[in-house]
Amino acid sequence: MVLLALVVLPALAAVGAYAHRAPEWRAPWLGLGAALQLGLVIFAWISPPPPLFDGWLALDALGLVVLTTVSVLFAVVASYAVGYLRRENPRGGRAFVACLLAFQAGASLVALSHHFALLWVGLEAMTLAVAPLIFHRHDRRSLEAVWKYLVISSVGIALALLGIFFLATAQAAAPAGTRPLVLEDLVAGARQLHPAWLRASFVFLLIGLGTKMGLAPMHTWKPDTYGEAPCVVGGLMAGTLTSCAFLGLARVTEVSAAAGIGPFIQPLLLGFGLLSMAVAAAFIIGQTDLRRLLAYSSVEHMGLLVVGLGVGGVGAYGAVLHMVNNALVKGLLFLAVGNVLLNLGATSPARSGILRRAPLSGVLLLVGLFAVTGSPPFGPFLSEFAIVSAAFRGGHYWIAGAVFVLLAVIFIGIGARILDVVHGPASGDAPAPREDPWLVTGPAMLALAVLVLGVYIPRPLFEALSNAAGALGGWPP
Amino acid sequence: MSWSGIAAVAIVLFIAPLLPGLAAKTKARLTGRRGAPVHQLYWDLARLWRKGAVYSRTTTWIFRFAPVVLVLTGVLAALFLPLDGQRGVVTFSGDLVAFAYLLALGRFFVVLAALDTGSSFEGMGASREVTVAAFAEPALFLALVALVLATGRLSLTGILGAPLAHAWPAAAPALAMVAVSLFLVLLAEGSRVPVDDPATHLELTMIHEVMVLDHSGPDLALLLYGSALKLALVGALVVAVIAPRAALPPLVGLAVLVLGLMVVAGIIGVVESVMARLRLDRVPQFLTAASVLAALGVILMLVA
Amino acid sequence: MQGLPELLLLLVILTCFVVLGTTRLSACIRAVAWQGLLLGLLPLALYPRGGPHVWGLTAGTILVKAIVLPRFLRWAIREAAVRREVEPLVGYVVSLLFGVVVVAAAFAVSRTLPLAEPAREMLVPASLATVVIGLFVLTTRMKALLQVVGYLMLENGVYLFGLTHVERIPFLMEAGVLLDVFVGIFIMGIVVFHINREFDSLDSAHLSELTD
Amino acid sequence: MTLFFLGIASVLLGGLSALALRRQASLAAIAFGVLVGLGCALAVVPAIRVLAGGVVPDLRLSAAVPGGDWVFGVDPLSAFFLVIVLTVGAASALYGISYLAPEAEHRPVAASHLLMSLEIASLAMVVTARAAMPFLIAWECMAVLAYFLIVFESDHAEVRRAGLVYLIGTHTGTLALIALFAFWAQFAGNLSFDALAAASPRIPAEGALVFALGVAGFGFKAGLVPLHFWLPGAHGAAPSHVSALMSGVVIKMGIYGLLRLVILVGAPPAWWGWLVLSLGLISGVLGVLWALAQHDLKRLLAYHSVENIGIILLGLGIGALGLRYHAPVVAVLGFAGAVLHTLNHALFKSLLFLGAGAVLRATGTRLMDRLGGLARRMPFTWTAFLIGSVAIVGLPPLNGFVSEWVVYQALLGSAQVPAARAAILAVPGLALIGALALACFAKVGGAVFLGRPRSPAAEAGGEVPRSMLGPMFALALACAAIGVAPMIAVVPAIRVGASIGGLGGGPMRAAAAAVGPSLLGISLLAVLLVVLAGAGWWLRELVLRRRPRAWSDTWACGYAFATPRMQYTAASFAAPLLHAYAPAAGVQVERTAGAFHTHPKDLVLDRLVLPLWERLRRGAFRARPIQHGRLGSYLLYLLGALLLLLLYLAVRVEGVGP
Repeated sequence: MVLLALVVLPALAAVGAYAHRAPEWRAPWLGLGAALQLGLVIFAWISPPPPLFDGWLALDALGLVVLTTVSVLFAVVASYAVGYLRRENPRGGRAFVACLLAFQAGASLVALSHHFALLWVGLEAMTLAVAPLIFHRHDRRSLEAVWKYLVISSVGIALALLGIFFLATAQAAAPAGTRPLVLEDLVAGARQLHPAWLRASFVFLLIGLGTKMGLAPMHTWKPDTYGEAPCVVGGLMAGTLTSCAFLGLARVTEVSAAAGIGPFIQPLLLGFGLLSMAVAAAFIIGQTDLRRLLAYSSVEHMGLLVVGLGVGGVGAYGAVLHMVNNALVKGLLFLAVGNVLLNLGATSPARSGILRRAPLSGVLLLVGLFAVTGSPPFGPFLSEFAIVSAAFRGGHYWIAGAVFVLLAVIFIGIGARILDVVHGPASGDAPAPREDPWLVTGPAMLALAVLVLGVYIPRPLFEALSNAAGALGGWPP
Repeated sequence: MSWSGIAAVAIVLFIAPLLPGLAAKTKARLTGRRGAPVHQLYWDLARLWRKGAVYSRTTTWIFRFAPVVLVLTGVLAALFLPLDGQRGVVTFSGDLVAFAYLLALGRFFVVLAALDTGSSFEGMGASREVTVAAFAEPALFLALVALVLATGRLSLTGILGAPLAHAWPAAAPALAMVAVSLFLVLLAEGSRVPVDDPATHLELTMIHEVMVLDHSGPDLALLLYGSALKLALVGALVVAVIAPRAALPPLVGLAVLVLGLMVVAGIIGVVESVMARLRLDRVPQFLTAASVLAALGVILMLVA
Repeated sequence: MQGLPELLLLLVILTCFVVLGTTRLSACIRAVAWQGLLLGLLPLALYPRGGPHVWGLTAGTILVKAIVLPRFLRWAIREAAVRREVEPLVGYVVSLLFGVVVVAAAFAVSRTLPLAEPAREMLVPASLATVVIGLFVLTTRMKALLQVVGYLMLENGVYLFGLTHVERIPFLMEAGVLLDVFVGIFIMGIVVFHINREFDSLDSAHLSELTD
Repeated sequence: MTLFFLGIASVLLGGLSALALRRQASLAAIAFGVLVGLGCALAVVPAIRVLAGGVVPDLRLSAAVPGGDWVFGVDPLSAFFLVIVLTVGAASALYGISYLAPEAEHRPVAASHLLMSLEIASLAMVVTARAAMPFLIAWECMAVLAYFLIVFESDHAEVRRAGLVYLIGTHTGTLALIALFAFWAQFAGNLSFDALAAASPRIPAEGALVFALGVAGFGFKAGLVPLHFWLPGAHGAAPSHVSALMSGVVIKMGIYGLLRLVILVGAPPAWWGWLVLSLGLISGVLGVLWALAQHDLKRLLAYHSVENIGIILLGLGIGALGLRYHAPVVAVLGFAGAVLHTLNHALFKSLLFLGAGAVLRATGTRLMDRLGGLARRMPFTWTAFLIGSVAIVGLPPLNGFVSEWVVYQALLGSAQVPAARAAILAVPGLALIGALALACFAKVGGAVFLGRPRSPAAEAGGEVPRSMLGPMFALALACAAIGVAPMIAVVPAIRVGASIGGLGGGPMRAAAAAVGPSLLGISLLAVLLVVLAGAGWWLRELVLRRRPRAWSDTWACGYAFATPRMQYTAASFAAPLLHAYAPAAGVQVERTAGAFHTHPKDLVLDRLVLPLWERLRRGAFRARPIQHGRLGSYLLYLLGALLLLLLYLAVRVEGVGP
């Protein structure tokens, strides 16, 4: 029942938030949804819930990791949104809060569903729930952004659906009694899957889910969307949506690894990964718009994830861990940038000197900078280290070399911009306002989490990661 | 520490002022003049020593301290050379570095003293001095390295002692080149033609003389003596390379040294009478040539 | 050419060509509506004795794809005070030729992808062709509304392929997919409506402000 | 080890108290000074014990993240560098108190003090870490904290730029190190140094890749040419006590890393020894040459750091060669020379930077052509600075001579090693470096302290407070002590050198015996110099007491000596040498009717790195049209990717059957 509750409660909260017209009730609804879900997740850690609906809903290690990440991120975003709704109340905020909760419900569904079609439904639900959030300003730019987002990601998700049908077709020869499109049976009967159909389905799922993750060249919607959406939404998309899409890709990889078509998928993963990192690097250099910068950084990290899947071994462990770190860091960065925009005005062209006007947000931004560029002692360092050492171990010296070069270039690009924002000449001589605790606490929590994950990985988490890696055909370091 | 060694040091310290006089005399004779008496410098030093001193208001203690340091470093450097042909008064493995760096210490303070006056002329001289030194130093060390390779010793006493005598027949050409380059270094260190012209009277063309423009009285005396001593020491080095005297008894060795120094001074005189001073921006080429000679010697040793 | 399903599939492909070839928006919408109707009939043709599951599927499909969505789209352009021509990036003739090539390629590719039950073998090429032609319309037509139409065709293609698994994928699933598609198109329509209001045209060429 | 961590804790506490008590400045200063000083004093104890031949047990924390336990330990190498870190760190921190005090109202001084203590702590962690993870963490903390220390005056654009260049350089280096360990990990069970060392024989090509990456990664930190390009700007822009720490200690971590690498992997391949040797020679000569070209006092000192890193690398290279060619004494002397010069350079270079800071405080300018005549106004600063200058030029009777002499010994010793004889060619190079350094510091002393003031600012300059002179003279005293009694430093250095080569007590004793008498000689020489100089001075005074002494203007060859502007400028002083070495000197000469100017250009940064980056940028901007905003083509990319993959599918479909 826990599993069902995980999906249904946020959905109900969404309905409640939409039905309840009183503005002062929005924050409570949001908080309620987030808190309930977080509580359920903790409960799920303590006592693993049994599968539901003949295995359609189940919670394995990978799902648990994703679920935990997204619900933590959502809790933080919710707390931030409270302060945010005070500052600029996006058109009453009723639809806003409702969509946030609906989005979260979709995310939980993706994390829990072991039935591919169900997973697809969840992803589509998330995709659609975000659209109004992007469009909340109702101006031309956000209109354009949401249009591109809708069309491109709908096309992607449609192709993913086709891929899922292919998967079902590949399963056609399976013995009677196997549940179609259910992960466990697919993995169990992987050797009987029709290789041609399996490959075809992998190709379509890679394109489709890649579009949602934002792998180059399907990433084009990302900068526009992140650039226009409010930072709360941006953080949620860069953290949750990408993680869920990655989860989908990881599921297919599970099946493919079990079916032994690794040699077929590895070049695809490595190619898309490196291409994404390269494109991201090219667009990060000289990027002035902070949110677009973060968008391209997200593209880069998606590429890194896929490279991790591609090199396999410890790389799989690294990829899963990096998914967690990336979600937290992206949330942190988007919220910190949100504070920058609130403090220095979203319109002023040359934003800088945040460290003088809003020291806490400035420090948070700095933490985000060094975390996102994979510097020790922050979490992403460990995961990137795992990925590159796996690349070396697998003999992909050139891959590793390329990754390092791109990381260096990307660091220059991001560092130059962010440091300029942090301690350039303070623009706007108006006395800095007190920093709203609602707007600082959440990101601070994320910063703390990222730091802790860099120096201490709790035992249960490590086991969960190891099992996830094992399912992906890899192993822990 | 042998008595002959100490005596040798004393003698060199004493005859040092003779060498510039000898050079000048030779030059005068060759150019058909009579020239100043050989012991002229002794008289000059004595007179200066008895004089008082005039100081620039710009100067500080450095200005007055430098002459002492110059002489002192010269004297201490003399202790390392095996002047009697046997062994230096003080000698240890690697003392050749100490020898060179002592001379450098003296130079450093003299240059600072020159800059202490704030005069553009002495600044100019200082600048030229360090430039010349920067080119002379590698040549000197290349020569020393060649000797180290030839003898396998690391102390001046060692590389100028018996092993050198044995090395000559084997590596005559290399050692000859080394000797020549050392002589060129001597011309530079002693600020002689063609690097510098002690006899000129135009400040713009001087190097060493213009540096000590502001010193007077005993200070000037110390400076003049110090530079003469430096000339003598490098000269002794040249003599020791050309004529290793480890086999000879100390007194004979000492005599050979004195004789050799005279000859060297004479040669300097000859050079000065046949050559003109180089343009200052040609000096680097000249000293680089010295380095190249020594380097060739080293390479010969290495391939041998 | 044996049996009803093949005939229906052929008609589906023809509707694709109509969309490629016609010059008027309303005609495109009508074509897509027809396509929806055909898609609705296909399950019945494929699984004559499929039971309530198949009936429900047919009903839902026809309701959503043949009636509601086309009406909705028509409403969108009736609101829009715009010229009703397609104004394609790629000319009609070329588009049609492309369609032919795609269909041929689809048949060729689907040979390498054998189905479990050969009776349905024409489903694969038909769906592939519809998908690719839908993508083509999406990329080459500048009118936002036509891009919606293209997306609808794409979805139809996917749905076609889904029909190979009617008995394996339970009804709930189908319903979910159908619902998602419906909501997706609906939101798109709303955005189109807004685009109209903002720019007084459905021309998505206006939407190219966000660049690097 | 507990004592060590106690000391570090006290240092950190000092930093925190500086931040906590920032309202009461004087109290904060006292708390910071006392706690940091005490902490350093405590933490240095175990290091001294180890250098005296004792043993300190390791501390091992059970693994919290993958990669094995976190181990901390103090072996001779760590101990030696620990001494450097703590002495120079304490001096810089204490100096910083009153150096930063005038800025208190408009800049975050307390934060800077906190950063300083954190920096000292992370430096100590770097040299004690015994596993890759804590090492990398401490390394990056050191690098990033240093960045924030540098950009203290972030309101100046050039400071921000210098900081950014530094950060880019150091992060690139860190990436190389991460690559190093990531590559190494595949051969080892875990990432503790013991495991890595055990795995080193399994590295292909006798660890070629590891050593290459090591030179790249640690080279960036050490600032060897051509990886030095971040260094002059950063050292120039930072507050002076930070420059002292950076130049004295932080860049030395690169040296530490290389030596640690030799310890872990064992005898490096021959090419590596030759590579390091030649890099040392290049860095030494070019560093001092470029220093000559500078007009900014602190940039000049920064380039001298490059030069001295070169000298250190000469020792390191000959040590590696000695190790490879089984000449233990040469190896020990080479490594000993390297670490000893590291210590000495840390002492006199931080002394010089603190002196430069004093000048900056007194006059407000770092441009040498605006200074002059400070010897009268700041006699104590001048004395300390002069001691530092003599030391850095490597002249007796100070410590610089001792370490350069040891390096000379190692290089000359290679004459006995047939395979490494060519290394002796580095000797004249080292001599050239020395001569150029002499020229450079004659220029500095002359332009800054001697002659007459060249600007009102220089006229106004007065002596700095005792609290700033104290650290300077402490460092000067250390320089003199090592110069007069070399054994106190050389013997531990030889112990360290032996430990680096993994050589036993035998070679260590042999090396000690080889240099023992010479050390006595050097010490005797130093004593004679000091005593006789004093005696000579006294004698001279005695003589002159009975002579008439007059004071007048400087003799100007008949002209009246008009203005200070007629003095020789630093630019003109260096001109002949730079002219002789053009184009390697990298100066743009500008002659006008009334003036002669030289504009220093960094051959690597200005001629290579920045143009390359500019090209990269332009290339990146050429890719911008991809994101031109039209939905149609975005979908086309998607379609293209799909078709490409389908093609791949078609190609790969046969082959693997069901």
